[in-house]
Amino acid sequence: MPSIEQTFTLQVPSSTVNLAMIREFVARVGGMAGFGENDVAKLELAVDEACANVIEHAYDSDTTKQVSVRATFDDEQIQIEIIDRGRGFDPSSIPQQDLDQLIAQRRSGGLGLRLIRTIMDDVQYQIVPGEKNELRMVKKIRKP
Amino acid sequence: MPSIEQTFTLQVPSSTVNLAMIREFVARVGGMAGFGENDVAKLELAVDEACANVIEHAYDSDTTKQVSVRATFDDEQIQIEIIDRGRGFDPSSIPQQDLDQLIAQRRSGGLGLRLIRTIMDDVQYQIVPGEKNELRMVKKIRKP
Amino acid sequence: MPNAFSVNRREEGSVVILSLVGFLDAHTAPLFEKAIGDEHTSGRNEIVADCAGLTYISSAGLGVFMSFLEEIREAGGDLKLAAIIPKVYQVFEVLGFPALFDIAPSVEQALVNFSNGIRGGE
Amino acid sequence: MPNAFSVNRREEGSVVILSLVGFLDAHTAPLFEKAIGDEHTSGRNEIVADCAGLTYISSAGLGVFMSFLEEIREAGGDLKLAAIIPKVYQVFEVLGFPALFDIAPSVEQALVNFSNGIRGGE
Ligand SMILES: Nc1ncnc2c1ncn2[C@@H]1O[C@H](COP(=O)(O)OP(=O)(O)O)[C@@H](O)[C@H]1O
Ligand SMILES: Nc1ncnc2c1ncn2[C@@H]1O[C@H](COP(=O)(O)OP(=O)(O)O)[C@@H](O)[C@H]1O
Repeated sequence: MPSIEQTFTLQVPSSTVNLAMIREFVARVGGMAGFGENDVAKLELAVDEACANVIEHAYDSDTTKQVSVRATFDDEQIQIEIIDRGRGFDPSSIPQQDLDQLIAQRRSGGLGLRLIRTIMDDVQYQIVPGEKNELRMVKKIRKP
Repeated sequence: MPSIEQTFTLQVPSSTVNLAMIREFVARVGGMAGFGENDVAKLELAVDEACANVIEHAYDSDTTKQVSVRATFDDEQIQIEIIDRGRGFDPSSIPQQDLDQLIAQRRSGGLGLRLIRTIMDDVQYQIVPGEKNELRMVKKIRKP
Repeated sequence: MPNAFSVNRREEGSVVILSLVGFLDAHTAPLFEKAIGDEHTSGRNEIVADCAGLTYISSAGLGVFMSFLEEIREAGGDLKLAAIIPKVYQVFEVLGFPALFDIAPSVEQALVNFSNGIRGGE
Repeated sequence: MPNAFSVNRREEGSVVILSLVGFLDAHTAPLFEKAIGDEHTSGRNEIVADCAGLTYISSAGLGVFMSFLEEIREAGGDLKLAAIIPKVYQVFEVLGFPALFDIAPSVEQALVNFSNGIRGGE
């Protein structure tokens, strides 16, 4: 049987209240793609982190803006793209700090990108500030 | 407080298996818009009917095609657009048959458009066959 | 999963009770169509659709009821509905089903109606 | 609703137990931040986060634990976690929380650890 590709897209206003809806969307698509319960939970988390970053950093919590989540899967992998038209950033400029350093600095953030990179098998940013910023993440489907 | 408009979009492959996901989406957005439980159930039904028509009639169950559902609401109403690029049709040419006639003819269909028109306050088709067919439906939010 | 649907079958004397559970939409209607079709084909025409577990119905599900009613009645039987929850009942109601179908508040009542020869829409 | 979240508070001797229920994400984290902040401000620095009802956590929720740990320990107290369900625990684990926080299997054990002066990451 040839592997048929399926694409699902969700676009919502840039507000953290919509993260729950984004997670539900990812859970449903991840389940259809064939991921088990634990991997679905991880996918939800990675997409939540990426969208929370867009909402808070790319759009500075401007709820008139839109966040897009596009998920495409076949038999082998799921690719999830998070698209915004906000400020953008240089991912290579973000230092990866250890947890004990963050705690010593009383930081409440700085773990999102690490979670995304830990969960997903491939993570790529394509940033064109103010025009179109795209985070493309891939996770392979491990058959039981 | 000025009424802020919010837009949510879901796009899925044209397959009846995705109707459940479309209903979940509508339920969530309808709830955010302020509809009560019964009206949310009606919204789910109207959108399900419209999307089932697109899947079965506009696209002849070709699952490589996409169905879009776009919901915009403010304090007063929700507008839901169902968009396809399939065959299209002339809504005015569809006779409204009564239930007893349909039963006498052993028909299993013919109730969808009636349900949509009964549930929604305004229903408009803009059909450009093969290019872009749009069903725009509006339901007013009745405050308790 | 809000697209889960199943039909469970049991008999009560000459009557077949089909219990519908879950979401009856364009995706799941063929399952219900087959279940009713199988009864009709095998000559069982006294059928109660127990809707207590039916949480959603769209016109594709309503269509199954519509398309079999005449044949089943012509064969001397009836297709009765029972125990529909209010949220689902409002859909039947909007389309005028109560005038044409025998809709009973419980499966027990539907069985009583069968023994009394009661039909809907008469 | 998968964005519902609440914090329930109770005391056990000198220890405050905050029970987290629901989804702790970037939307709901400020609620939890306020709950812990209120304890710290009022001088209550022996805190157990009872996570038995916590069904989801993202880095925004983890950040609340991170940002208060030092201050609470400097004030002579501790912020302990208890009864984390496996699905949520895997997130704490991936980020190395078990090396730095005292994570107990139950609230009772966290209370015992408080009376024995046990901290995490030592
Ligand atoms: N989509 C984005 N747009 C703009 N800046 C971002 C984006 N994602 C991450 N960043 C930047 O990278 C930093 C680290 O992100 P992250 O690891 O998720 O931690 P946090 O969001 O908690 O600060 C952010 O503080 C922000 O400066
Ligand atoms: N989106 C659509 N694209 C093409 N044809 C449609 C569409 N919607 C409805 N139709 C036509 O209108 C008819 C009536 O639709 P409806 O009342 O929903 O009943 P049913 O779909 O059960 O036949 C359909 O049989 C079909 O021919």
